[in-house]
Amino acid sequence: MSTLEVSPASSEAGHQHYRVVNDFSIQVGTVNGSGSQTANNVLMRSIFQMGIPVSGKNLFPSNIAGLPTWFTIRANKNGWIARKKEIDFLVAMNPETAREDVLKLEAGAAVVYDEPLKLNELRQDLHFYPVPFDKLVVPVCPEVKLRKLVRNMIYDGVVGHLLNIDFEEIHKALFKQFGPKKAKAADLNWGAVQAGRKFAEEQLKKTDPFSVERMNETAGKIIIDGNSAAALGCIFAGVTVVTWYPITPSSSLVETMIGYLRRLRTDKETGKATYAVVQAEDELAAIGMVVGASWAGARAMTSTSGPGISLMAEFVGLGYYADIPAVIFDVQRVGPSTGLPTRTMQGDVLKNALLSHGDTRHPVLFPSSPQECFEMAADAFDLAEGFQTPVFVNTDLDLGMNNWMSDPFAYPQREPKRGKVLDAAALDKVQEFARYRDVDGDGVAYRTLPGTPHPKAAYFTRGSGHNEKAQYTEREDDYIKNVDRLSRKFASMVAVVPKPEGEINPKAKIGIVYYGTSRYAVAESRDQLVREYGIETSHLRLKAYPFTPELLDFIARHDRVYVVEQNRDGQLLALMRLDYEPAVVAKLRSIRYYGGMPLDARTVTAEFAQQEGL
Amino acid sequence: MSTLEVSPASSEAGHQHYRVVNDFSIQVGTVNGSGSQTANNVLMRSIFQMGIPVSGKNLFPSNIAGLPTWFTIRANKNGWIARKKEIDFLVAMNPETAREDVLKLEAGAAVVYDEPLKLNELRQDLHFYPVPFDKLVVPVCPEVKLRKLVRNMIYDGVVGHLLNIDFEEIHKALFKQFGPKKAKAADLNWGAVQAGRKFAEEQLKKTDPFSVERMNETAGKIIIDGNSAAALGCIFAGVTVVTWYPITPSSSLVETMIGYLRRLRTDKETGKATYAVVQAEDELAAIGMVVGASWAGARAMTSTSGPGISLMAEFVGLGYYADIPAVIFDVQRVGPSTGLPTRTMQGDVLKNALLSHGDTRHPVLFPSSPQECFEMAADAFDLAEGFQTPVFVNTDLDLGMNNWMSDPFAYPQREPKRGKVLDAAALDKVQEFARYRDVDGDGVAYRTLPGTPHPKAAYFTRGSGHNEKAQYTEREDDYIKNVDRLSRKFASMVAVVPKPEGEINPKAKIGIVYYGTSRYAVAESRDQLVREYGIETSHLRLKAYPFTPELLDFIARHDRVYVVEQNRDGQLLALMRLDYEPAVVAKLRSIRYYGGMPLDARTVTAEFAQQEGL
Amino acid sequence: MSTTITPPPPPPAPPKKLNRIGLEVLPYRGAKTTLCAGCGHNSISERIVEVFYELGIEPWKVAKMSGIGCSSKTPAYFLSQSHGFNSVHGRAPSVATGALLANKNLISVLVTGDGDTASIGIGQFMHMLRRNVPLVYVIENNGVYGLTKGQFSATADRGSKQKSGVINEMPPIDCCLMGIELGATLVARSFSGDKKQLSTILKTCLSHKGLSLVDVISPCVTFNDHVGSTKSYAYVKDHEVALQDLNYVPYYEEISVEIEEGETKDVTLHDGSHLRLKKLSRDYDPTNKMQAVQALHDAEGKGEVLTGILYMEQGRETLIDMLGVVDDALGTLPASKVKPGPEALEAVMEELR
Amino acid sequence: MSTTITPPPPPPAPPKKLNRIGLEVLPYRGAKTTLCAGCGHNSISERIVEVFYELGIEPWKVAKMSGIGCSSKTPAYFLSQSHGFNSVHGRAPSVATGALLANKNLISVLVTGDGDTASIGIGQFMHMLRRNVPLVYVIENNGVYGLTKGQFSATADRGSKQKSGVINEMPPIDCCLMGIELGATLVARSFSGDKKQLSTILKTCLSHKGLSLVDVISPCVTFNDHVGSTKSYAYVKDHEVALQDLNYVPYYEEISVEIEEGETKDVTLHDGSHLRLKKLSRDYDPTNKMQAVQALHDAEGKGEVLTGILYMEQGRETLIDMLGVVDDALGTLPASKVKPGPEALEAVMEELR
Ligand SMILES: Cc1ncc(C[n+]2csc(CCOP(=O)(O)OP(=O)(O)O)c2C)c(N)n1
Ligand SMILES: Cc1ncc(C[n+]2csc(CCOP(=O)(O)OP(=O)(O)O)c2C)c(N)n1
Ligand code: SF4
Ligand code: SF4
Ligand SMILES: [Mg+2]
Ligand SMILES: [Mg+2]
Repeated sequence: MSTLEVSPASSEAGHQHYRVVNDFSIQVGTVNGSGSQTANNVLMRSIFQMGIPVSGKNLFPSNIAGLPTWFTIRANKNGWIARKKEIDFLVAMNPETAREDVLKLEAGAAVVYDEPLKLNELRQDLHFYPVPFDKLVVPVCPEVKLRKLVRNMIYDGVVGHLLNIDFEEIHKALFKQFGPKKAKAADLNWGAVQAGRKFAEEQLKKTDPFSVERMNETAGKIIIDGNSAAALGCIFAGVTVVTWYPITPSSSLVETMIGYLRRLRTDKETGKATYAVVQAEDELAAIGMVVGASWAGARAMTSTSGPGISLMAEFVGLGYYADIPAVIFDVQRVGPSTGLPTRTMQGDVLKNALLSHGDTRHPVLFPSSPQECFEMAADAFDLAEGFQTPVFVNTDLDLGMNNWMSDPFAYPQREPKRGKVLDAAALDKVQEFARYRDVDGDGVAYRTLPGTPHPKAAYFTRGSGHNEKAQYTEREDDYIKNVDRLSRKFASMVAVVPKPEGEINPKAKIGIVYYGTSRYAVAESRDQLVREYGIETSHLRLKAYPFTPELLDFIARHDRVYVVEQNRDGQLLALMRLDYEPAVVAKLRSIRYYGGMPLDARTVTAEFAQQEGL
Repeated sequence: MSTLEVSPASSEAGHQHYRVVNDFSIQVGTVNGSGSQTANNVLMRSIFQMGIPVSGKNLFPSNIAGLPTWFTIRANKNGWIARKKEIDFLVAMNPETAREDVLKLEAGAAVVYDEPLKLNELRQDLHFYPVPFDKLVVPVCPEVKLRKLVRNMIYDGVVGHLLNIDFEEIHKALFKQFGPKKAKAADLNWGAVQAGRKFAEEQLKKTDPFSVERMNETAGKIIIDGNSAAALGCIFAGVTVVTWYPITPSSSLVETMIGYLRRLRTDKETGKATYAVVQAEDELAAIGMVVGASWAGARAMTSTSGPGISLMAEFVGLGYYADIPAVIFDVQRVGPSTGLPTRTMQGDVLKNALLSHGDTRHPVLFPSSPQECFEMAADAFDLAEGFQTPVFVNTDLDLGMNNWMSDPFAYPQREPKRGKVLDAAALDKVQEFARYRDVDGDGVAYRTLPGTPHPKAAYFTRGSGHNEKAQYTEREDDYIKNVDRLSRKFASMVAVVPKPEGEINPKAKIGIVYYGTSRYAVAESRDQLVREYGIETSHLRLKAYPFTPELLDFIARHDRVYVVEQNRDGQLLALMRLDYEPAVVAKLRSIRYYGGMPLDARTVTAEFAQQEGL
Repeated sequence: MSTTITPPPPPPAPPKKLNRIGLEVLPYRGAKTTLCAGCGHNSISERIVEVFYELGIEPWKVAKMSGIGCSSKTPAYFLSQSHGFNSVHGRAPSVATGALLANKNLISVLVTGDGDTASIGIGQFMHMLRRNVPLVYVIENNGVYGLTKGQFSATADRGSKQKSGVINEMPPIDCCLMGIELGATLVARSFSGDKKQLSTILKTCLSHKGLSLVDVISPCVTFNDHVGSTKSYAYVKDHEVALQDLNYVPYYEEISVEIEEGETKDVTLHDGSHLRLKKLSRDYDPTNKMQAVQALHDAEGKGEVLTGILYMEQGRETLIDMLGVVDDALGTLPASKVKPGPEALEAVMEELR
Repeated sequence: MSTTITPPPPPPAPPKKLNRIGLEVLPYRGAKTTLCAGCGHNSISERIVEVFYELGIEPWKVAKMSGIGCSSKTPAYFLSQSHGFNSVHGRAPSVATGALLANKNLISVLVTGDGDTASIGIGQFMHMLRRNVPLVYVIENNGVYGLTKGQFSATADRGSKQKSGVINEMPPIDCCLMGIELGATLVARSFSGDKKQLSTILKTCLSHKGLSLVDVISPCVTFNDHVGSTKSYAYVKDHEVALQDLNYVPYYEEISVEIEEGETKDVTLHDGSHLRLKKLSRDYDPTNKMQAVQALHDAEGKGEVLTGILYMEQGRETLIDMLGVVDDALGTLPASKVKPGPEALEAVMEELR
């Protein structure tokens, strides 16, 4: 079902009955490794530069080259940038998928396609635009080897013309994409764009309704992926030790960070690095290094995804039980096991909160945007050091690897909170230093760092039983006292973790709770619910586990609350079930999607409607 | 508070005012590695041989030699064999702990002690029996080096006399303990027993009330630890591949099994082994081998404890997602991290049920006795092969490493259920073999084993996305279909897992739910509740997760239900919270103990009373 | 508009070539590769298809094992009638060991990458070597993590350059050296581009009893085939030094050619097949462990890629031998063999009374 | 009944011995050992106390790291004024690496067992070696898992007998060989019973820059000190062959004794201290990698326990060098050093517009 604010598409396509401005989705189906990424980014960026809210999602296979890949762009004047399930404008470059892609379209959609594919023979109710890419590429790209890559840029010209994109913006976007060092490549590609444009101008008759018009909704904004944002966040939070083991979709977080670190964190006086990055041999070593570095005082982090999380379990338990900070970015992908490495999911929420054997509980942050990836890096470090415990930042593939428009990041004024660390001077003042004594009643004890020049500084860290003075013990009372302190510590975090954001609509009986990248689909779905069913809803976007009182309050104010998440088992809801009274839980309903694509509004709306009996 | 069915102890000890027969606890405090284990086992066994219900619990340090260790024996005519919190009869051999041990006793207790420790100076309200062990050992043991070991046997003589144990039984128990091959050592030790007896007869005046009298409650029974029982269970269930990595308290499970395998599973015709045991380099390899072996058709198992569980996470996720059987015994100890390796806990219940990243769920069995360790080994294999998934058997240190009296194990008549395996003949009959097709609607698909001589047999196993035909896929619909099948499969297990045992008392408004080794304390606590508070309770002992309808029914029939468990976070209750409707959960209360000692009835009763406001 | 064309009758099919057990090559092939065109791994898959076909090994006897990586995907691209197991990253050795414990009669081929084996998997690799697990272990060694886009693996040579220009500073782990030191009983190195040598080595491995390790330099065209890389096609072609000229004669074929004294050595393999090693530039005795170690050291110093049979030791007990298991697969022994009788249980119970 | 006795006045305390930084030995000691009496590990702890005391190293500069096992417990039994970290089984290398990343100025001593290092931990061990992480890595090698009651570890020799009579059939992993092959820059073997050699080696390690590995045969009296074991006191005493007579002269002492030409070699260590190696029975050049490898191979063949400095390489870059970090500990750099200014963020934002 379509959400266009216009009259429904005529069943006989072929004539432009009406116009749909700044409200459509584009999907480009190509072959992985064919360089289409550049063409797609240029397309997205040029729409962005025209001031129109836009998002781009790369739906790629777990493969380096040769398998089908899709790129979806959504442009929407209202700012709905969740993935749109229905494709309005298809660019079909890949013979392997073109037929299925075309057959899945709704009536009235437009199709730009590689002429030899003869897709027009498949259906009568679409707007077809055949383009002879192979012919067009020859004059613009004399070098045969490069043609495979340059070929894709032609569709930018075709689509640009058909959608009425300002070619100035395409030019700007293209040259930005290539950067000053690759000006020659940019020129070559610009030639391809122009060839596409020229062909479209001369040979294609616009029959579909879609087009863009300049708006002013993106001025000053940036385009960035969540992994890069998280990388910058770590750097501005003062990270000093970074360890990693490559894994999709988390690798680019550290890879981008390395680039920025070189530039931003080389000591001006000495030319030396104020950071250390180590590619570990696996995730056990990556987290082990983080634990060791944090113990010795560094702001240390690692980044991984599902399989890495499983391998980090033992060390995370040590961190919990021995009060050692650690920051772990989990760029979630579809599990279990290897799962679908290039698909998105919120599949590790419950798992991270409970990771490792024995009684453990860990805080988890849920960024929903690049901006929050940036900000929550600092939150995570402050939390980890403030509470001396491992902290997870659960982002996901959709957020981490896709390009998002964003407000520019505000410079973090807050200074890093390094937690309760006693240096030599402080030790002079205390009568006794007992590493695990709960002096302040918040469960957080004071620590010292190795290398502190003071005879009182030393203590012994172990994952086995320890008493307040960090001495070995197997005593029942010591054990209970210590793990009760850890429970208390977890409870203390409630006051400090990022608070949820949302809105209580006094007219609403129903609330929607969600987190992370479900944000975009939920926002749009709430709008659909109002417009299509006249149902107003309140909403609350969680940013952290443990839950804060706002959530309880939110639930209290509504008859029922839907918890929207992207996993099979309702993992966040599970945490609510664990932590809340049955009377509270009784109000909770679950909306889950677990197909691995970025969540779309229609799915949420449909599930909501069904459960509400609408 | 004491539970003796006699008049309370006089405050001035020293005279035998009353008799307490077959109802007391003995604690022997010695030094680890001093060979006291033999003396303790002989003591326990001789009481057992007198027909009196008895239990013995070894409270040992995580150390090989030199640290304090305790052994507690409980003899109880009513069959209450949970650990008793209060010690009635102390044997204080260890100078390091003797004072604290004596100070903790309740008035009226008896103390046999090493004379030079002068423990009698500490208190007036106990019955003291000084014994000059060092002097007594010299004549019985000319070899100086052996004296440290033989010395302990003397207390068996002293205690035997004081408690009126039949020395015939001590003799029998001692020679049984040493076995025919160590008859000389047995003789030496028997000399020590007699020296102790002689000394006690001649020098000690019995003033305490405790003694044994022959009963007939143990005839035909055996004494065995849970790990050995599990080992036998695996053997009689037809285990063929066993892998392990040493870890307390699980090592003895496989070590005992190796001994029994040699004896019971050497092929008569060829003299060759019908099993393979491999000591792996770590737990990742141990579970990896189990996964590989199970995939290739073996009944394969491994045994571990907390830290090993964390390391097995990744492979367990693979087993879940790729439908591969595996049996994992988790002999639980105190976590998190290294925790208290020689203390007991039910700390991995929730963790095992959810192990690994992504959406996963695993069945867990909860044996409560050696007999169930034996029986549930077969259940676990049948479940693992029947449902092609990893299965946990959560036993614990108390059950696994302590000696328990037990009915002899009945020979398992049931044949191993090897699950849905298609051999070459079966393949001839099927039209198409699709590895992950849910032919029967129970979520369990048919599999073939490598090495099956049939062109249709082969399929490809992977932890990445796969469709019904086991082909690689990243499709949304394939993924959802497959993981929905896995959910269905988990639900199908409900019909098959061992059902809970218990009793619904029509007079009871309150129910008690528990599992594993909490069994003994709960039984006794229920008796205390009746006798001390007049409160009748129903009870239900769970044997498995996923929960079966009996549990829901049990909860429905009561106003409130206490869930008793040995961990901090109420891990079984957490699973109930996850799986049950809020109205059901609203009835649940939690009684938790997490000090690492075997659970005692007093703790349960006191917590129950407090929560009930009694 | 659609036109109907009557197709011409198909030409008569050429007679299909069958191998010695009467199978076409088709069941030895696998699914279509999804690796990059030109990837060294694809050539190795082709060799595997060829070797199993030529030797006439029943596909159903084979278990194809792997970890995670581009290389580890390849078992899907050969021997479609053999069971395959693409397990988890770096842990294929344990899975393969388990499979062989369950069924010692399987012919197991484990295909892995340099990241899979030398980085995350080095622990399992080393312990598998110690156990002399009887399988053929093929490392498709490109010095990088292909599937995660080209980071250095632990076999990257010191000084080798990444596409981005970054230079590797860590010393490489030489998997062949590890194999020799830790207990592999056949150790070879080859190059994905050397069809004949690789096929011969693979056949030799299949005739060997024990763990055979083949480290195949297999260039990653997408991430590690540039100038400055020591795992590029060009670099390996320039720096390869073959130790021997190898010829394999399967046990079921008669040995026809006489061997030249002094120049060629004939080794009878476990299954009765023969391997003939013809000396090339230097004297080399592959049964001499120290010489093998020395040769690898020297080659590393000189930047040479030494290929051929580096080491072989015949007759050593495999893990399966040490375990002394019955002849039939443990996994499918009947209950009568694996479930002791009631009297056995009763005897144990009696002892515990 | 209790009697009150007036104690005699205590005798005047003897003047306490102080080391060169004015500390008594007490802060170099640790908690009372809980290991078995006679355990080799206790002797090693004593050597560590002695060496740090004698060299006058500030205890607060030291980080004591370990895994899990009897051996890994020992950091609690020495240097009570140093931070200690008893981490998880087999993974101390990563934890120690992390600690040094955070504070490169720490003097790190990692104590581990043979099970901890060669079984579960072999992966981390090997990668730590490759990185040349600057620390002193002490393996307390008893061939068994002491703490879990005597199972064979991966360093157990082939043919060595367990207490229960079981014979080990797997080839051992020689950690020194691994060290030499994989990049440790100082590799030594010693024996817990050889006070002088072990002390000298430990001092040498502390003067070395880079990873120094000391494999100390350290008998487990409880589980592996019987006849038939190749890691018993008796066996090692009988089979030890020392490569050199070692003498260490710290940088702050003047070298007094002249060295005899030909017989003794003087090596200047990184911190200016000197190591003097006096040739014993055989010629041995510890800077020759191949010779070291060969010597270990030969010794294994002969059942000898070769002790002394097996290999050393000076001047190679450590992990810390390669990272090019600032001089101060990264972990405690002030915010001004680690938080770029607003203009830096703005510049990045501008690029992304
Ligand atoms: C536990 C875990 N960590 C990380 C990954 C991500 N990953 C997939 S393949 C791979 C590296 C593969 O490199 P290699 O074995 O050399 O194979 P190649 O692709 O080069 O053939 C990595 C790190 C993973 N799948 N699992
Ligand atoms: C993950 C994990 N597995 C198993 C254990 C149990 N465990 C404790 S110490 C140890 C072996 C120690 O052997 P070694 O390192 O040789 O030290 P030793 O006691 O001989 O000095 C094992 C297996 C553990 N603590 N953690
Ligand atoms: S990325 Fe490299 S290793 Fe992977 S398929 Fe492509 S060429 Fe081969
Ligand atoms: S068990 Fe062995 S290694 Fe452990 S403390 Fe005792 S003697 Fe030492
Ligand atoms: Mg590779
Ligand atoms: Mg050891």
